Amino acid sequence: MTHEIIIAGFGGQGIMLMGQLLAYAGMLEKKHVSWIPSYGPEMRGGTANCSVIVSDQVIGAPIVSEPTILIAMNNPSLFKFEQSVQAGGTIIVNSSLVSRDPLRDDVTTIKIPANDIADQLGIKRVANIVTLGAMLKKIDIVEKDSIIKSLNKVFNSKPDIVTLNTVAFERGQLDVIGK
Amino acid sequence: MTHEIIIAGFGGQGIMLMGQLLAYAGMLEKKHVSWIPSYGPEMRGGTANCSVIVSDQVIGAPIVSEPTILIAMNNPSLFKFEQSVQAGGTIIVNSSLVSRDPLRDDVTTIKIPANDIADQLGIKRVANIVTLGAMLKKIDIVEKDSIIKSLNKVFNSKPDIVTLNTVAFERGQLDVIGK
Amino acid sequence: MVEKIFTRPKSLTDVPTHYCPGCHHGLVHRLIAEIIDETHLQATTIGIAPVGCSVLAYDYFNFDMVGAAHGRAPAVATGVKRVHPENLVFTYQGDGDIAAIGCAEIVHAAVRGEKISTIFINNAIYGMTGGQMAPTTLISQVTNTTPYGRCAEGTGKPLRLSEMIATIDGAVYVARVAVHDSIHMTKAKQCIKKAFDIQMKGLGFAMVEVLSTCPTNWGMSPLKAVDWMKENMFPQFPLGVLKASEEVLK
Amino acid sequence: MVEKIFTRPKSLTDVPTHYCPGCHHGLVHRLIAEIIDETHLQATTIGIAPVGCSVLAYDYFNFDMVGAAHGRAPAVATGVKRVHPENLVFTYQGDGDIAAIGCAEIVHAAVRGEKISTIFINNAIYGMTGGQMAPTTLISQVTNTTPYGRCAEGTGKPLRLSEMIATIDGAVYVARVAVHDSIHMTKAKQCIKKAFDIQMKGLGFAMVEVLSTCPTNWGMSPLKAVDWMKENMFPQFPLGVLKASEEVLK
Amino acid sequence: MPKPLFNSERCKGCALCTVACPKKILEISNQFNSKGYYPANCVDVSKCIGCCLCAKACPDIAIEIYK
Amino acid sequence: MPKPLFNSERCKGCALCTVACPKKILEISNQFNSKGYYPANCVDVSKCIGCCLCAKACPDIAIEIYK
Amino acid sequence: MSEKVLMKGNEAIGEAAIAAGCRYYFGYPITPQTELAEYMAKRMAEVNGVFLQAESEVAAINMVYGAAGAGARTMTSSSSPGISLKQEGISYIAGAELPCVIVNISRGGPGLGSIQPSQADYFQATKGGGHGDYRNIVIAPNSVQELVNHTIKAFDLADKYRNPVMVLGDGALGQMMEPVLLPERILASTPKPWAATGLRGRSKPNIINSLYLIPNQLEEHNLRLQKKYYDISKAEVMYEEYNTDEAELIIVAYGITSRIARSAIDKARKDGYKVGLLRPITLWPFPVDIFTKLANTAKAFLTLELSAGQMVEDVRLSVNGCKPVYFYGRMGGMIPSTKEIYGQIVKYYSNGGEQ
Amino acid sequence: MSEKVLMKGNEAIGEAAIAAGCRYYFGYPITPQTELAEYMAKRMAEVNGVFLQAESEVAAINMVYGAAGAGARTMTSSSSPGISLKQEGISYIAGAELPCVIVNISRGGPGLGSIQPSQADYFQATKGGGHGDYRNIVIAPNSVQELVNHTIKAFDLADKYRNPVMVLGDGALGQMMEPVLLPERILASTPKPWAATGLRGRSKPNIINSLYLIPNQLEEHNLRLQKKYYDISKAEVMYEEYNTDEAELIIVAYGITSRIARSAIDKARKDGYKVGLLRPITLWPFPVDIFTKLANTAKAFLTLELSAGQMVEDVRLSVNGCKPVYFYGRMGGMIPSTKEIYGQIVKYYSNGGEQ
Ligand SMILES: Cc1ncc(C[n+]2csc(CCOP(=O)(O)OP(=O)(O)O)c2C)c(N)n1
Ligand SMILES: Cc1ncc(C[n+]2csc(CCOP(=O)(O)OP(=O)(O)O)c2C)c(N)n1
Ligand code: SF4
Ligand code: SF4
Ligand code: SF4
Ligand code: SF4
Ligand code: SF4
Ligand code: SF4
Ligand SMILES: [Mg+2]
Ligand SMILES: [Mg+2]
Repeated sequence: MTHEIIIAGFGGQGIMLMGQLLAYAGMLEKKHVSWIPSYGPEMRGGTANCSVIVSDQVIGAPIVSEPTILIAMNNPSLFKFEQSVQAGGTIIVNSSLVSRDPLRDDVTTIKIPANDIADQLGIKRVANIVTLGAMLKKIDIVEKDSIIKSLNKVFNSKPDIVTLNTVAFERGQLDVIGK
Repeated sequence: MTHEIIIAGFGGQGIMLMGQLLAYAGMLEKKHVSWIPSYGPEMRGGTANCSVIVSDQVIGAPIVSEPTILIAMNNPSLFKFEQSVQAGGTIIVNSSLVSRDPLRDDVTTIKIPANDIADQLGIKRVANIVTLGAMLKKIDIVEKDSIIKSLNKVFNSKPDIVTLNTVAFERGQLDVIGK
Repeated sequence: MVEKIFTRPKSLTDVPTHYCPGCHHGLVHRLIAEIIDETHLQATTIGIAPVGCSVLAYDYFNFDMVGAAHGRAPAVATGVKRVHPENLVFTYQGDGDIAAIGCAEIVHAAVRGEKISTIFINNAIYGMTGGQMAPTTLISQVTNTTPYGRCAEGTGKPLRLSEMIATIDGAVYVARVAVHDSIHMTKAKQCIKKAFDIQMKGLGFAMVEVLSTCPTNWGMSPLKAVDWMKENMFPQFPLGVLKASEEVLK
Repeated sequence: MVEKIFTRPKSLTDVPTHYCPGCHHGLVHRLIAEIIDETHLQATTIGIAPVGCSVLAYDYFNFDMVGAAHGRAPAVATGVKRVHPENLVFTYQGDGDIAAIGCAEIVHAAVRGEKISTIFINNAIYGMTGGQMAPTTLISQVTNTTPYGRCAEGTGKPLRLSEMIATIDGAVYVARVAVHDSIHMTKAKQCIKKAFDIQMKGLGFAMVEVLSTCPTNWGMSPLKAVDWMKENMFPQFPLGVLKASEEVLK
Repeated sequence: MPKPLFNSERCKGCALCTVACPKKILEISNQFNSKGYYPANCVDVSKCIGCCLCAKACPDIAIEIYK
Repeated sequence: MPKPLFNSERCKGCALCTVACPKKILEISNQFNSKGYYPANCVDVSKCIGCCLCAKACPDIAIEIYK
Repeated sequence: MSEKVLMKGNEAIGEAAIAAGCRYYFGYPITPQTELAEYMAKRMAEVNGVFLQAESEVAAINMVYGAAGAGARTMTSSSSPGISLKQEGISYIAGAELPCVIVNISRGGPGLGSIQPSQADYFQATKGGGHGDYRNIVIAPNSVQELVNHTIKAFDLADKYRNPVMVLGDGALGQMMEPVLLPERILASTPKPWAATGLRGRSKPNIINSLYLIPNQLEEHNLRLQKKYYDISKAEVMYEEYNTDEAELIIVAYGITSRIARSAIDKARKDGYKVGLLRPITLWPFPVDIFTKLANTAKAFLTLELSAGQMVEDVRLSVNGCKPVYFYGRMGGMIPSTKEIYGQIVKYYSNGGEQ
Repeated sequence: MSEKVLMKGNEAIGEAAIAAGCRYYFGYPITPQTELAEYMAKRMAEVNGVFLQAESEVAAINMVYGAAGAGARTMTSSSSPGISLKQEGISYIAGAELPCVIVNISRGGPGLGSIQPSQADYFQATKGGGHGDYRNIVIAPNSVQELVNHTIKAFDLADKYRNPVMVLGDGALGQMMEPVLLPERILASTPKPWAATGLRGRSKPNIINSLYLIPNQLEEHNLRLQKKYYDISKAEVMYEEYNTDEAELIIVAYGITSRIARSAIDKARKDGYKVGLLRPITLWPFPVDIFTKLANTAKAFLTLELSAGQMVEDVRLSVNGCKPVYFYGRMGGMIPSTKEIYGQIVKYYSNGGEQ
């Protein structure tokens, strides 16, 4: 199985971190993984996206142009990448910020009001982890455990932050809508 | 017939001019000619030399390494180039400054006390033209007329200087020793 | 009757810029464009864009533009100006572009008294490449290549390029300005106008340094960035006309 | 008893140089070698030769030498010095090398306060390549690339590099000297010694400019060349210590 | 009546105009535009004196002033 | 008795020593050396005061001074 | 560290260099290699090394020249336009026979081009972008792990042959993260008796230099260099074969492109196409011999590059007319998809073995 | 002027450039091309042109970029190390499609090398010493007269294709004097509506630039460039054949070396050896087709260069394995004598047609 994922949103939404956590978790599960940011001119002007591949096969190019999964954290991201998703793929939509449903009828849509949940949790920054939780509830890419381990790695085992993110992850898994 | 000539001496002896006059004269006679200075590190430290080829055939490389004719205007020049002269070739020696005869017995030697003659003429600078006269008396490379024409070109038809050099040239033809 | 009393100058194209929110590049672009409008030079101006965040300046200025290699704008401007001596030719360069890689080119444009004008945007950092040390980066300032803060030992103290250029005879006018409020902006506009005027009169080389913010790479809000600039950059880079030679004062 | 009271310093090899008669390069070589002998630094010195008439300096100095690309001696010296911070590392550069092509490298060695010393031979011309204009060439001076005499219009006025470098914080000591007579030579030696001393104390970047003759390309005898230098170069390039920062004076 | 006209699609929400306005009538809205920026707007046009300071402070020429 | 020793093969005849000598006892000879230069020499060693000014003026270290 | 970590290519190069004993880094920011400089800025301070942001790429390469001449393991890195600026310096380093590592994380050209991945600096890297007859050893890794391994190897080869070694990557390799096993700390201790260190008791000065004014001396020097290059070409060739046994069509690709080729080949093999991959790892010395060998069994070669066709010349030279050599390239930062390459394979077969 | 004059190669280039309407020269002294700069310093003042001694080669090439972008006929010149420094600029010029002429009077390398003649910058000139996929048109004259004719041609080609054109000579050609017929004054009047001149009534700004941030735009730009290069390769190839009919052995040589080859061939023909000369005049585009043709009739090729073997790769690519290609080279400023080349011919025959 090969998951080719594009994660896209504003700068500051923690897009890169989402991708890295996924890749890290995949690595912990001895899967083949790659992550690559878009480092193009889009950087300025506030948008950011990255490609993640998690696969049981050796990975070719790390840059994903036709994703099996798109995580759209805001409107422009959905508009930009929606058409490139493979038929039969999945679009995860941060419904707090994305104002309309995907137009494609050959893909599965998953919705999560990530910012609203994050606001409820009192930490705006964790909308990304909420979304990750939501996605992993619905799509079997990596185990929750691996994500928690990755959180520990990335946040250098700072228990507070890890706990917080774990909670966010779990809320995402709980509140996800779709499929 | 192809004359491959190296002219060598101190900087300031008018070595380059000698070569250019020869080439110019050859050109006026519709011969194939080339001139090239040595522009190596020898420049500093006072020595100078150039290669001239006058030929009735198209010229290959302009740089002469085995001359048919060597004009040695001073000791170091003779020492440096003597051995490279082709068997049967000619060495023209400025006997005012060169302290010994060439050691080669397979070449013709021509001597001219060019500086002494120039001193007698009262213009030290014309030792080069004296030598040119001497050589052309003995070796048929270009006509005297062509040299005079070349002098006119080079000295931009300044009659005084041309006359002076013409006199020097003729004295060289007169006083040459050898062959 | 409804009358527009403030709008986009003709010498700017009507496209959104790629600059980050609050970046001063946009302000300086506008000032230049206003001056060119006011002096009716749009048809005779050739701007030289650098490599830096303002690399796309040729998309924003509404007159002929030449994109130079990183640091080489003064050389490119020289080539352009020699061909079109009657035109207004200016370079627009960041601090990395002008003070690091392009140091020889700006010095020698000044030495030759090249009749060009240089607008030098000093934001104490490499913006375009994501925030590395510039020659103008302040002591203790954290950048991606001075992760522990710039330390004089090893990297030296910030270069005051304008003061250095002012020692060169061919540089007839050197000024340092800022654009963070309307008073400073007025002064900045005067100085840039002066620089252009000097060029059109054929008096020599003129340079105006504009202290600017890079909120993104400084890691602060645009408003905080203005404060940081005032607090930290102004002492190191004093504002004012650093040099105006006699011909210029006449 | 016969005693040698003046002879070749150990830090010079016993070979004839390729320099033209009366060229000051030889004099400066000797001064440097004498200082290195006197301070017992022969075993710890690494010299950087430029491209210019002194390109073969590595044949003449009797210690480790690195030949740099044209203009890049300060960068090369930086690489060497960072690897061997305890060594004496100096660059020896002509005016074309340092002030034209190598302008950015010398400025930034100064900006970094690189702990190297630079001996800068200003003979107002490109010697090695046969006499072209240098940034230091005087107004009206005829060279092969200013056949009608250097004209400020188009080529600018001579660059006073030392004055320019002196504006940089990291340059703690900048002096201009000459070696045409014994008094000036003594002063020159003091200054170069000072520069080396500053380096060994780790105080920063120091540069000594030596006004020199190039009889060959100036087209005059060595003696005339000295007069020409005094008459024409001294006014444009005043001798003296241009900068000595506080640390240095202590 | 002077008034500022905001092009909220061009506005990047930098807030430089809000401090430049002597009348302090400009604020950052909490609705983001299509690029994700929270644009500035005028909360009390009637107080505007047409001084143009907001427009001059705007790096993106997102404000025009009408009189 | 101080005296200058000339290495005439190293001398390039620049004459800088001749003006440096306070005793004016150095002159350029009219015999050139193997490189074509006319080397300097001392015409009256007895007047030499061993001041070394000639040697210091020589770019080619063609002079050594003995005492 | 025997555990894999997830690391960016650019940073992995830095860590590998440090492991290889490099303590002197001189560079200048440029996308897409800047993270390497930034990583070094952080890490060199931790290992008591020198990170120096030069005023330009020209200065950086000459600092490397100085540090290498002084006997240190040293490196610089940049991307295409910056590497062009280093060409004089590289020629000097080759001429003076100084060991150093130069990393090119290349991007689209010509000119300012773009910051996206490209393989259009092949000629510059392998044929000498600088003047004169010289050769860089050029290594082209195709994964973050290989960036690590080959960076270390690069330092060893540099010292072994006193020669510049270029690690040629592209924006994708530099920017991507992959799991990587970092090596234990390696201590470099190649003695360098030729280095400029100060005499320190030695009687003969060491001179670092590339000037030979006398033609026959410069010719001798060049012959010595050529002899060295010959030795390297015999001893240091690296390549990888994948499914080449009995392959009819051999795809030739290096670096990032070789990964896409491999995926396409997997797919094609499943569909019954006899396709294999020959991946040059050293671009210079080029693995000529394996081409000669494979030219016996294969029917054709298809070279795949992110360029208008550069390595393909070396492929043609190696195959020497024995078999047809085809080319497929993308430019400007466009990266072909697996499907696209698969399409090229199918095209070859559907044209009856011709493109 | 219909009378021949004796002129130095370097100066002849300058006079030709002025005849071609070039009024903007930017350069920096370096042996053995300095006379060209010096000549321009004198002559440009006389023709109201601009001679500017830049602070460096880097500055010079960027001034050329500016002047060319502003619509002028412009040029620079240098020798090997200086040409290396220009590589970034050349790539920019190619990317922005600006017409200009670059003269390389090359010398021995690598590094500082020497100031003697060399042909070791062939790779740099023809394959792109700079980054990215681009091509210079490269013309290699072999006499002072050709320096004149081809310098003029270079300006025309540059304008015709909006492309940099390199005139590749060597120290010998630059320094030597030969009789030459100078052309009448030619007025260049190619309209350049794309140039940055100031709007002057035009409504759309002209932009000179090589940045294409969007990959497919940069790819399109590159495809456009490649199309242009293809057109040039079809239309602008120049070469000279000498005694190639029925030649068994074809010597391939360009520039100064071709003259020596010709002399050696004359001698060899007298002695009954069937030897001919194929002289590429454009090194890029390389005269591939004539090789294909001659490969039918000739038995072998012998490439002769003042290098370790650079053009020989293009010869091999052109001959594509049909016939053996041998190589003989000298380096470091050593120039083979006629006798030496004759010796190589005899060697070929005495080995029974093998080297
Ligand atoms: C030869 C070369 N080196 C490096 C770069 C990468 N680069 C692009 S912009 C830049 C620095 C920009 O900083 P600055 O000039 O201060 O402009 P800013 O972005 O801050 O306005 C660098 C290093 C390049 N494009 N070309
Ligand atoms: C890159 C490069 N450009 C140009 C040259 C040619 N060149 C050699 S020395 C020199 C100038 C020397 O002048 P200067 O530095 O003043 O030293 P001087 O000979 O006067 O002592 C030049 C231009 C070169 N070797 N390399
Ligand atoms: S990175 Fe800095 S300089 Fe560049 S656009 Fe953003 S704020 Fe402006
Ligand atoms: S050319 Fe000038 S600087 Fe060079 S050695 Fe001769 S006199 Fe000295
Ligand atoms: S014009 Fe003046 S008063 Fe009106 S909104 Fe703008 S700044 Fe405020
Ligand atoms: S200054 Fe301009 S961009 Fe910034 S908030 Fe105000 S209107 Fe928006
Ligand atoms: S030592 Fe003094 S007195 Fe004696 S020769 Fe030399 S300069 Fe003259
Ligand atoms: S100074 Fe030296 S080289 Fe000059 S003339 Fe005197 S001894 Fe000879
Ligand atoms: Mg900046
Ligand atoms: Mg000089």
